[in-house]
Amino acid sequence: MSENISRRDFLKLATVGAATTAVLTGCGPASRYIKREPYMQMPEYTYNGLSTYYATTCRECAAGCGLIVRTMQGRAIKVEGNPNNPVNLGKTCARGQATLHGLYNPDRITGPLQRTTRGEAATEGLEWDAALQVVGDALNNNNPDEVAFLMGMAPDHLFDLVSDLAASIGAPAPLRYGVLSMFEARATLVKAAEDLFGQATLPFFDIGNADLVLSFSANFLETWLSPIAYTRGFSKMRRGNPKRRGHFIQFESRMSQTAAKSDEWIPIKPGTEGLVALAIGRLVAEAKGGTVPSSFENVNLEDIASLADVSMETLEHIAQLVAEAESPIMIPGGSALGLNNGLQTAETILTLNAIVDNFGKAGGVFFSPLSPNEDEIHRPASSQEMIELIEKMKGGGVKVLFVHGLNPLFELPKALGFEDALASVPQVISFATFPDETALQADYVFPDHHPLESWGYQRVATGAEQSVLSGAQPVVSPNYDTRATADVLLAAGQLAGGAVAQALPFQDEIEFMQSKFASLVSQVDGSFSAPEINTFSAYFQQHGGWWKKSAELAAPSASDALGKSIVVEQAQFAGEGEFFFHPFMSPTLGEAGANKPWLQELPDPTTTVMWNTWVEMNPETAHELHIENDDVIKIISEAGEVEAPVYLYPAIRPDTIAMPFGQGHTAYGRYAAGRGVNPINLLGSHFNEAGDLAFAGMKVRIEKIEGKKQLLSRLESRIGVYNEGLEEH
Amino acid sequence: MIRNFFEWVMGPMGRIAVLITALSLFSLAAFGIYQTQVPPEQPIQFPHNLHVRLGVQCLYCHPGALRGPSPGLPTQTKCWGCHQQIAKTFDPNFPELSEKLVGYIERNEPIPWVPVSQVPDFVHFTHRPHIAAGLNCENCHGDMTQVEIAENPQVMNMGWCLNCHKSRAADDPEKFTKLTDCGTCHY
Amino acid sequence: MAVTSKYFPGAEKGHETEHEEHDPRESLMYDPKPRGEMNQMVMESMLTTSCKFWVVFCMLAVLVATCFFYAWGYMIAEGLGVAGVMRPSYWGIFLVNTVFWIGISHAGTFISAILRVMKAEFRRPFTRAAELMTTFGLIQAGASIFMHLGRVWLAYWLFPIPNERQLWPNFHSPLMWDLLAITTYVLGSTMYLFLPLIPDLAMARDRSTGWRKTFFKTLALGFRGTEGEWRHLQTAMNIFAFAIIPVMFSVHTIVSWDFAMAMRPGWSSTVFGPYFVLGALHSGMGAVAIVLCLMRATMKHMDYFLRAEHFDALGKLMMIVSFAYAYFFFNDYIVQWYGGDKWTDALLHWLEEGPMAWMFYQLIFFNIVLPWLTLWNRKIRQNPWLLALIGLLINVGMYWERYLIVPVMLTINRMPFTWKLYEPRIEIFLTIGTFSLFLLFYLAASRLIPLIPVWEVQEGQMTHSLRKVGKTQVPTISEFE
Amino acid sequence: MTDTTLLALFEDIDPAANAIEKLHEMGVGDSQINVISGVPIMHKMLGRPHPWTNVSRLALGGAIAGFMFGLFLNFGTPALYNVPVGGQYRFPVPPGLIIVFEMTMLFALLSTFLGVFLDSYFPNYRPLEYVPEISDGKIGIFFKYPVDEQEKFVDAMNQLGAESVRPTEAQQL
Amino acid sequence: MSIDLNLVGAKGAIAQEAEGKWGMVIDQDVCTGCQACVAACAMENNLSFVGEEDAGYGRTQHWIRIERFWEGAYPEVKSTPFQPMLCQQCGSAPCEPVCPVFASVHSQSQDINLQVYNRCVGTRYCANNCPYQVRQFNYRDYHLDPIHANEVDGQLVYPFHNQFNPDVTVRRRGVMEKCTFCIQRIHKAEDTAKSQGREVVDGEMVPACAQACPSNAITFGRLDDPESLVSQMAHDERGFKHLEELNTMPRITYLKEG
Repeated sequence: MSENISRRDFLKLATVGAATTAVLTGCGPASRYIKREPYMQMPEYTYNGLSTYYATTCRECAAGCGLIVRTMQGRAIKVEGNPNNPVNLGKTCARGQATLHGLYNPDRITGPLQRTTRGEAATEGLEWDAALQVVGDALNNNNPDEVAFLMGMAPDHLFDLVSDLAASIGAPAPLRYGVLSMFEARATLVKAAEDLFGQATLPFFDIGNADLVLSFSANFLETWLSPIAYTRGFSKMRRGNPKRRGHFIQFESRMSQTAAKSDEWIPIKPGTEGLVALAIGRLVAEAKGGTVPSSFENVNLEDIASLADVSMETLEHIAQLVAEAESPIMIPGGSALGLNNGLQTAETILTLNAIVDNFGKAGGVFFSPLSPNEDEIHRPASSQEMIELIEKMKGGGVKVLFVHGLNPLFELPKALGFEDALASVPQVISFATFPDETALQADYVFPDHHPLESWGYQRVATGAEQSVLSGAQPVVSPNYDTRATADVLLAAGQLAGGAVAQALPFQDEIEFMQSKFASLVSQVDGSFSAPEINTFSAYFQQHGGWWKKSAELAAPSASDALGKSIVVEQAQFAGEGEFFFHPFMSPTLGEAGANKPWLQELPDPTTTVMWNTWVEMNPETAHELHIENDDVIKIISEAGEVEAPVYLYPAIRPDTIAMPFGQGHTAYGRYAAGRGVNPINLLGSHFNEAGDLAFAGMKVRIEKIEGKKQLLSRLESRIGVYNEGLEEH
Repeated sequence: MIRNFFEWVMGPMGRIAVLITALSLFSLAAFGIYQTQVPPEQPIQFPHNLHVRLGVQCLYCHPGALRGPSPGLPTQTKCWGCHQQIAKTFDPNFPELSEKLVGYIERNEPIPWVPVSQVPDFVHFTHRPHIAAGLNCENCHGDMTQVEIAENPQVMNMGWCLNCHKSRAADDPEKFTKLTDCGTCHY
Repeated sequence: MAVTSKYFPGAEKGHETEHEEHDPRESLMYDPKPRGEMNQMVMESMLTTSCKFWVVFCMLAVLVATCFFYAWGYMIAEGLGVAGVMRPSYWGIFLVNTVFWIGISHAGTFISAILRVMKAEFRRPFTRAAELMTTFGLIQAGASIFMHLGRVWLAYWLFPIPNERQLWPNFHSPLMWDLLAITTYVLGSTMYLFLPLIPDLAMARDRSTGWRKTFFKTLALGFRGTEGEWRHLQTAMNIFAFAIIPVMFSVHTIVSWDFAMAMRPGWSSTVFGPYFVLGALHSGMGAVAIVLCLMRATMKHMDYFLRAEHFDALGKLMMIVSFAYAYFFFNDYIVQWYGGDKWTDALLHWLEEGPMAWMFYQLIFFNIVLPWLTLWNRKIRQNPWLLALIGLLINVGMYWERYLIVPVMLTINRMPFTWKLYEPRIEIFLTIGTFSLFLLFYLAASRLIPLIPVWEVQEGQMTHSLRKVGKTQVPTISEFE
Repeated sequence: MTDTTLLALFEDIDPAANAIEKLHEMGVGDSQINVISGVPIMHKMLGRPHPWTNVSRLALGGAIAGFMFGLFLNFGTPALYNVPVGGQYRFPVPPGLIIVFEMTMLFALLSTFLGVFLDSYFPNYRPLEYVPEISDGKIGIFFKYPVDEQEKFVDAMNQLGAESVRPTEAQQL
Repeated sequence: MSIDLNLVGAKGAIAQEAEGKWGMVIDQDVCTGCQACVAACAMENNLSFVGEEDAGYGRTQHWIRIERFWEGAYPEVKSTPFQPMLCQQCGSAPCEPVCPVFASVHSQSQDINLQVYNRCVGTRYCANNCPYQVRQFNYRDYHLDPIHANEVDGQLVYPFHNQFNPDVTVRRRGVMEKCTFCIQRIHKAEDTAKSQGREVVDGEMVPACAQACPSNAITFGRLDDPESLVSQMAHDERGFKHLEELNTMPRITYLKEG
């Protein structure tokens, strides 16, 4: 304990870093410009000119990958994957790599702020003591029922703390939400599992050992659930077995990055995934010669083929592949579930797995193991549950709202009316690290540390074969006058006194964390065990978490699934207009990457566009409408309209247009603000049975804005790849 | 008039005048360049010779040289570790100690030392291999028993490095390639 | 003699027959004036300046200050980002200008060296004008190279100077050969400009007062015209005339190698050397035509020295060069075209149908079609303004040619993913800057040194005479040397 | 007996040639005579000895020096510090030809230019015997003569059609 | 009798002599084009980002870029396998001989090509001559652009500078740069190995891109050690090298799809 704290104090920034001098002395010796200021006291584990490595957890998304951060003289230099962490086994994605651009982002909030008028940048600073007082009062002086906590997707120690806090004062449990969970329709997946297997859980798809993968618009190579883990699986599926190369088929109306890796891309009509699954199911069952499950028996193949806009041959061909495959697997996900028939679709596809009977077999479907010290799955809130909160706020049922790790004004569709709801909340307290849209509307901003400056643990929802509790620790001392939200709440709780003080008798978050994994200390089947709690938490930080030694994957039973009867209607699409609207999560930016310049400069894998939002449109369609590249068009849905430049994308259905999510911030720092548009504002409030937003269920119409062009920055050549240089002449 | 001037310049006096102006300009430039090269005053007049004579090893204060690239400067705790035991430290007759050092310690400020021997950032110099190769500190940094304030005995430019590298690897062609390879220092 | 006679109207009976009674006195050599008078004319032409001259001069000075010095300084401070270079066109207009100006410079040497060696008499009045173009052109070329450098303040690393780093330049690099060749050429042609200038400076010294006197006196170095001085001078001039010709050819060949040595579609072509040399002469001749026309129009007494015969001869030269140029152009093109390498095909496709195709076709028209259509006609050849116009268009064509070779060809490489077309940015101003500087130099020179080598003209006139043969007077040349 | 210099100016080459012949007869040696003119005149025309020049030799010397320097640059410098570059030789011959050629030419030209300066004592701003008419194409003959025979020489020159005959002494040009 | 090809000047002979020291194998079958390598490279090597306009104009500083093309037309359209393109560390590199100041040279001890930033004067000939177009030029002092700075009591502070990797030179405007196979890591590994009196073992050190790659598409190691994973994969029947016909002897082998 003490050593933890002391280290935290020790990590001091050398005032003039070697790097800065490097810039200064760009040419020739310039010793006169340089001062070298030694440490007052050399921190332990630190040597001059040698790096120190700290294990922690990546919090760019909720997957919970383990990181090892290389630091030097108190500065974080480079992020690397933690080879021991079962989730990512030493690998990182681009967003993880760019974490440092968040840590050293010039737009960070440097201290607690009070805002006189919401929405205005003008603020006045205040001391942390005053801040604690504000939080304490907020907890005390309000009717517990009128206090609401809104948090990010990650199931981390802060969530546990807030849950306990809420429970102690009798406030409603905190809501976790993230636009990512909406785009991957997590609630739907869990619900489907619950309906079919009688157990609410996230299925785990063992792609690695499969030899045939049918993905129904699950973009598991991009952002879906646990991208690193599934990418590893994909790699294993393709090359892991020297004897055979796994075959991969993707059903999606637009060729996503994942689909681009598929051997066969079947651009079926949006909303017909479930039907296609039914058809395939029947064909497969017949081919296998067993009994055809009731739900699949009387399916009209021709109708489905015509509805889904695929040829019978294709269906039969795929069915044959499935029937012959040793270990085929079908994955539901993404836009297929983000429809009003999403739940049915999910269930159908899961049942399809039952038909090929791969439950519990290598290359089949399993239950994701629960994280240690977790009794049941805490999935993030579905959009519908958000609506309930919003309604409550609108009705004045919320007097004080705490927001942490979430930017609802950006991540929720305007149609859900969060903005108005927020306006009717008397006191909004944000713990944002960056000046995002929500922080701009908050009365108080009490900035949390950047993840790389803070302690914590995070439960891993899915991705690893064993149950994992990923650990986080500060790799550098805080750059600014920020404070860990957990500490703030604990201290405020003590100030508030009463129930809170008793429920949370901890002097800081580390004590709290230790109380949370007390149960693991002496467990023998873990990656390590320790005689007592302090040693345990030291190991915990050192290894970057605690996980079970061996895989423990429970298997659902096929019979339950096949027993269920499924009806799949055709999906309903909201709004009139000739185009299906297909919003998708930008693979490189993600939901919160827009303020990290290097993520902005990473070309989108499929279009190679940088620094902007684009609209993907099939060249033929565009040609008919006399639209060319970089023409700005207006996309109008029942919920709203946005303007964005067109990218003629050869691999998208002619009746579909697609837009990436990630840009379109109005605040959130110099690199994000005023860049691109936010497609989510085109979505109306329509939900599926599981309560997920039917984000893929919109129909839109477009208007060309005459004479308005906006040149998209592409990495790819317009001449070498598309011959545009020549077309023009 | 121009013409007269022209003839004057051509004359002996003129030539002398031209010579003088040229010289003065040149020396001015030289002085300017020199000015950019001299480091400013050190925050504390640290007497290396005294410390060395008292038997303090170089590596006691600059241990990094053994391990990696930079030898490092002693932390204040290290200075204080000895000096708080020494009466002289608090003797007003030694302002360097009693005022400056004590002052920094009390204000808990880092001492802004001015580096003496230093290579530009595009040269990636590492002490460890040089010491491993059997070089002593004084081979490059001069004999510290002779100097009050540390100073750089030679211009540390590429030629200087290269001469040593070449001479030490003259007999072994493989080593020679390695030691004269651009990529050994520049990347 | 044979070559000379082609350019020399008097010596060829053919001319007499093809157009009746062409009076030999039309030609400068048979229309002698006393030396004193010629001196007077030259001095006047140098000393009389209208206010128009000063207006133009000041405008150019302003242009140079802003577009050359300021723009360049800004670029050095900001980095080449303010220019248009990018992947894949890492080279831009700067090298276009370099090649262009070196090309211009070739005409001077060609006229004053080759024609001197060939004893082509019509060269005499305008050798110096041409030589000035060489020197000034090369100055612009050098400036353009340095503009092109990313870190121009370190340009001295390019020169073989012993240094503390114990490093020498890399003599494998075509750029290094280029540097040496251009240095040689600059120094050589400047000295070659100065040597024949000395006697004229002495002449000017004897005829001027005040600061000009000082100026000329300094430059004339105390030349009197003793037998010894003349002898040394003439020996030197002969050596120069012979030595500078191979240097001139080497320079532009090596410039072409900068491109030909690179392994890029369209560039690595063995015919580039002669092709570039001819291109250089082509633009150079055009430039000479422009300069002579302007001199004749703006300066006093020039109509005596610069006559129809000279433009006529120049026109013929231009036409011949244009033939040769066309030959090499086609030669280069068809080899590339026939080869059928996929990258080269893409490149030609890009040139002929890409956004810069207009340049490609203009180049063909201005450099080949236009001269062939017009220059066969004596009337056009003898009309200074028309000839100057053709020369101008040829230069436009040649500039396009270089533009196509450098940034436009660079667009196409073996990595189609990177193909992108280059857009000039600050280069445009810097180009204007170099042109202005060139003109500025020329204007200054026209007022500071005698543009007509009087003594050479007189020497020529002394060697030419009309001899009575039977009923007619036959122009005759007597060999002096 | 002290000598002084007399200058005879001539309009044309032939009388000048005759005058020189006459001077020879009158016992004035070639060394005593100096001809200056506004255009180069062949020594033969005036029956003068062939004037000596070192320019060509200097040029040759320069060429050799340049050749050596070229060799050094191309084959010497890599020996001083070998920096390997991909697929190239340490001592490349074909590029060497280029380097050597350029250096040879450069040095040859420089030394030629220098030669002119050395041979004719340029720059030379000392007072010299000169008349501005020379640059008008006139031909001037300086010759030294016994001071007591002045009028004899003057008459002779005038008979041969000299424009003017006058004693000169050096002046600022 | 045999003739020494090097003497008679067959360049191939020189290039053939060595397979190379360090090498890389990129499996396009599993590369998902996720850009992790690009980001990792940028973070490791102090690459500067250039902003929207310059990025669109072909001035991105990516040392490694991922290429993909399109085949056919909808619905049979297919994107070609993602193809990471980085410096191929040619054995006989076209970029090297053309540099007039020896800024682009071949490292004999590591057998890769180096770009010596501080020697570079910016003629950009190397970049023109690089058939793979993988050299990047510093058009501006991107990392010193004031828009990345905050003004703290009167002077500009660049928070991003804290992240600079001190093992890699920060390039100023006007110099060329390119992938170095993370030579700083190679040196570090060799230094540690030497200090422990042993050779660098296979996989002890990998460049940032290979380290990050989530699908393990990038393999790095010693080509001159036949036992090493990389030299075995390099002889896979799916293997090919880019623009081999130019005889540049690239050190990177690509494994094609299927």
